[in-house]
Amino acid sequence: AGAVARFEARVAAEDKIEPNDWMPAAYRRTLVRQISQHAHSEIIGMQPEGNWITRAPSLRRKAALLAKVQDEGGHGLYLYAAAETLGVSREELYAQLLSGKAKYSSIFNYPTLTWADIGAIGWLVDGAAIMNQIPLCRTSYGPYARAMIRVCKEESFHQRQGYEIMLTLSRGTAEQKAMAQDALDRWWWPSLMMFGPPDGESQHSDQSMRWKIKRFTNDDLRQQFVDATVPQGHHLGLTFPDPELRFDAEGGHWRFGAIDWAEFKAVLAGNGPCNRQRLKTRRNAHESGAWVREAALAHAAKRRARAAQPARAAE
Amino acid sequence: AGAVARFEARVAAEDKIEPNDWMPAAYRRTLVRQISQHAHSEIIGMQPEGNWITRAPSLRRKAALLAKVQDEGGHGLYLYAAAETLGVSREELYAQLLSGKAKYSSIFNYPTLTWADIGAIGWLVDGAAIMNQIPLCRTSYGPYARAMIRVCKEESFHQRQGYEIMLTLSRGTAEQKAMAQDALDRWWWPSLMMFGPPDGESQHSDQSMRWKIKRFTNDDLRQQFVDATVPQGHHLGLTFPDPELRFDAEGGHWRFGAIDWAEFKAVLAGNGPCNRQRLKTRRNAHESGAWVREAALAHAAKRRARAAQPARAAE
Amino acid sequence: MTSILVAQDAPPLLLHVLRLADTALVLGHRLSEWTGRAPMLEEELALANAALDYIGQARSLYDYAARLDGRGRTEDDLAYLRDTPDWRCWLIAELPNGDFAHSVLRQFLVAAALQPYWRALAASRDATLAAIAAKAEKEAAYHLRHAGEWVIRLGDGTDESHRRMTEALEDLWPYTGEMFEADAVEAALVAEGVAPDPLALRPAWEAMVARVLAEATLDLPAPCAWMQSGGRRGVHTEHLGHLLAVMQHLPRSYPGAVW
Amino acid sequence: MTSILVAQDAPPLLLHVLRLADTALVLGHRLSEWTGRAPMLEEELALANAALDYIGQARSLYDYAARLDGRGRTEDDLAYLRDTPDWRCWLIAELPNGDFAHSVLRQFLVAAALQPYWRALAASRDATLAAIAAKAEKEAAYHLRHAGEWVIRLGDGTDESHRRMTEALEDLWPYTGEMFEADAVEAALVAEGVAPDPLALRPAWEAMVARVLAEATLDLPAPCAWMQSGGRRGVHTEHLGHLLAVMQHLPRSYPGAVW
Repeated sequence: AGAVARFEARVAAEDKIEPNDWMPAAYRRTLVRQISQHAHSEIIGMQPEGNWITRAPSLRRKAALLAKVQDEGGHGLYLYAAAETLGVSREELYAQLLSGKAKYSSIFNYPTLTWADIGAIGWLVDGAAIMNQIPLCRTSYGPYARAMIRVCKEESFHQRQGYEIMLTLSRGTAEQKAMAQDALDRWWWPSLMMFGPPDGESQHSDQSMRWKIKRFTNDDLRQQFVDATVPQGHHLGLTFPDPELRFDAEGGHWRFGAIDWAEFKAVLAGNGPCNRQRLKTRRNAHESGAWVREAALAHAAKRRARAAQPARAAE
Repeated sequence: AGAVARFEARVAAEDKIEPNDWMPAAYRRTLVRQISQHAHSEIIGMQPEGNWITRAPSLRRKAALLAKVQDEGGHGLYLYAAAETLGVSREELYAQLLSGKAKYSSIFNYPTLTWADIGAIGWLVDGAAIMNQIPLCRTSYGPYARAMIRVCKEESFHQRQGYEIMLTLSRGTAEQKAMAQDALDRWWWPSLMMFGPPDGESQHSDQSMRWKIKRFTNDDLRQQFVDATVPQGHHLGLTFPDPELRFDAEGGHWRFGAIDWAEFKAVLAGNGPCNRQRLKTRRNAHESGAWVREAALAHAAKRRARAAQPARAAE
Repeated sequence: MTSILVAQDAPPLLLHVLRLADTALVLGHRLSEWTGRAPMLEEELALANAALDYIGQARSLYDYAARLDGRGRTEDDLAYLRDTPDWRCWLIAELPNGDFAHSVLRQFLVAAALQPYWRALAASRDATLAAIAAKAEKEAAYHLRHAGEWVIRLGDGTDESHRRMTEALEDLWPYTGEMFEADAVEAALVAEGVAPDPLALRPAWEAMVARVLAEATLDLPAPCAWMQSGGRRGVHTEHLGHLLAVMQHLPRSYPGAVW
Repeated sequence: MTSILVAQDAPPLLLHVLRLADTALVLGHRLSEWTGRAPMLEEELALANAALDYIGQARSLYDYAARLDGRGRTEDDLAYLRDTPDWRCWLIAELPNGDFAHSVLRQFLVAAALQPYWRALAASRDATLAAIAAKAEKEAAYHLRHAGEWVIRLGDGTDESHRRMTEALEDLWPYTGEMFEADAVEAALVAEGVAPDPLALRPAWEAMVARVLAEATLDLPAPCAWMQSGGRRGVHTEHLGHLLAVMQHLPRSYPGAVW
């Protein structure tokens, strides 16, 4: 109990908890779950955007998109590394993803249907992710906080890129404008769902707030996102697919309509448009690459054996 | 020896030899080789044209091309059936194709690079095939002759279709004309090679002529093809890629330049642009379909067993 | 501006004909992709045959749609110059072929819905649609029989084929619900006696599927499972765009050319 | 008329820059197709890195080609508005990825040719080309090292990986001869000191390949085997057309739009 009190005091004092420090089992568990889910989301998140790499409409966009998807893979890698400091192996975590046991952000179970979706993902999905992640740069667990600082820097670059795509489209031909509007129509509500269930229904919130893993509630972050994003959409000349959206001058907030939580739950339960496809793609890659990983191990073993040989001979 | 004499007399009298008739072993061997090579050519020949089914530029062309490729498969099937009347199984013949032991027409080892190639194949390749095959409608072996009658009828329809594609392109935009010319440039010489090596070097010719398996020499057929085709090409407004091509008014023939037999031999030896690809495609299809064929057999066996069950119970 | 948009507020009949056409063409295109790749030659030809049936249906339907549209467009304009969001096919049609199990199962599940649909549509008050449907019904009946036999053969074949059919069923089942949805567009046509109510045809489909899956020793999935939907609203899978990129390449590259 | 043709009788320098650009872009495109499909995450990122290098090289080269062309075309016009016969890449670049063995072996065989080529080209009398080459040489050196390590690892790994590498070597070898061909276009540039003679660089390539294959316990194919060729004349494999259909779909569908 003394350890718990000391731990909580450190957290309260905004001290960073480091891998070798004592921490409550539940803290460790929560972090492993959250960090690995975040890592999985980066990895699965490569797919919807990856879907447009071969069809990007200019060389500049092609290079930028490929670099962005590559960044996401990189984020996945250092988030796995952060999780590993808590005593789980990346293989274990990755196996949980492939088996469907671990979750990842539901937003990546929606399909990318036009080039405008690449803009919308950058603008809205990365925008929402940043809103979630900026507070995590100050989260109580050191390795996680440091990983998030790097992630956030790159994400905000991606977000600007996405907005710039939307801007180009909304200043383009009638067809391009229609494409941009259609993308906003499809991505707006799922982006709002990215902040998770309403505060009343959120399972892990209270303790996470106390442990400073989390610093704002889901609803707070969602409102921040809406407030930041709606003026950007208006600047694009686009209409949000929400007839109830209006500015509340008194509160200083954009008020929005009711979220379809039935859809949120269905997608979370595995019934989104692309859940099966996303996991299958990664499973197929993993299975059809098994011979490569085995060969790499076999070769490394041969090398070690050869390196040991002359040494023994010299004995 | 009496049997041989009687056989040869029947052939000389233009009698058809039928499956149950006596025939020299060499006659049988020659026919099996020739018919199965022809069947293989139809099957492999589906690939270069099949390559454009998904990219055919209009629904009418798409349907016509798919139907044509399907016809080729059908030709393959009844040619295999004709070969089977000579006491070999289709499985055996097909295995020879997949192993690379059996030959097929080298023309199908060239790639189809633009839509005009579909026109050029119909016009030139089917045109050359018909030239080769019309005499085969009167070949001495009955089942082969009857199969060829059906094949020839469909091929001449394909040939007209191909010419019509070339005509449309050569009456089209500058780019379409260039496409048609480029296709003629690439397919002309390989089409001439379809008639096989010059008479002096042809291995099987003499005996095949005597047995009325063959009725014209390679060079004769080649000349007939050139004479028929050059005016068609001129009607299209295209130029043949042969600076020596000229009309010999005295002989009444179009004289053409020297054929590059080194290329012919290289392609025949397996080094054409697509030899490996063509066989791999068929091998992959065969291998990845093994489970289907096994399942069909297993199911049929189950059915038979079930059908036998009540009969036995009733005994 | 080369993209030919048929607005969502076009007349219901035009929209509906286009939906039927899009599903037929996309299915035909997918089946045609089997050319050169089938497990046996006879099946390769059978798949090509079915592809030709679907492409033929699509042509009749696009031709009718173009006439209903009345702005001088052709069947090819409708097939080759519309981008993904303007397509109205069922999602199940656009899924990649997968292995032979996936392909014959899709062929079966779709034909089991289309055959009764065409039969009912053959009684449409719209004479053109009725004539197209009468012909398509015969084709669908053949597809249904042929594919159904394969479902049984592979379901009740080897362990491997049973496993593959089970996986195919899991993959495809969520896309079957969409075949029985009717939105306002369709409701209007149902009210006028121009089109049958797809929901009314569902029991026949369920009975057929239950019978064949039982004979194939495959478990019938829960019919009320979560279903995918969106094709009728232009919200597709990620696969359609790739299919269209290939299919439309030539007409898109040489605008105005005649082939 | 949207197809941008660079006639075969264009200035040799323009043609040559375009050839280098086409090979770089097509290779970059192929590598980018691995995204989401690689055997391990680290390699997926490494492949994407190489893809980015190639696409970057292509952009510099197209940009230079567009300036040499002098008719107001952009890098994107050259990449997105030319049809198959106008492309000038090596055939080896356009072959489908195949399995990981095929992809790393291609990466190795090509980098082993490109690295000495870029190094020699960095001494070109053409300052722009020399600058592009100097940068590309560093990238190629890294690709060569990375892919070479994989060739060794997989060749001298398991029986399965050895078998796959052997098959990849048989498949790709016939496409290596083309990398050392020099036609009249190139000869003209060699004479002027603008480009190196690829044939002179062949011994270095052969030595590198022999060394790595030996360490990989793979048999060196006969160097004088029959070779495929045609990319420099616009006579390609059947694969390039499919790649371009996908790559060019958007700019072809929306002519004149800015993205």
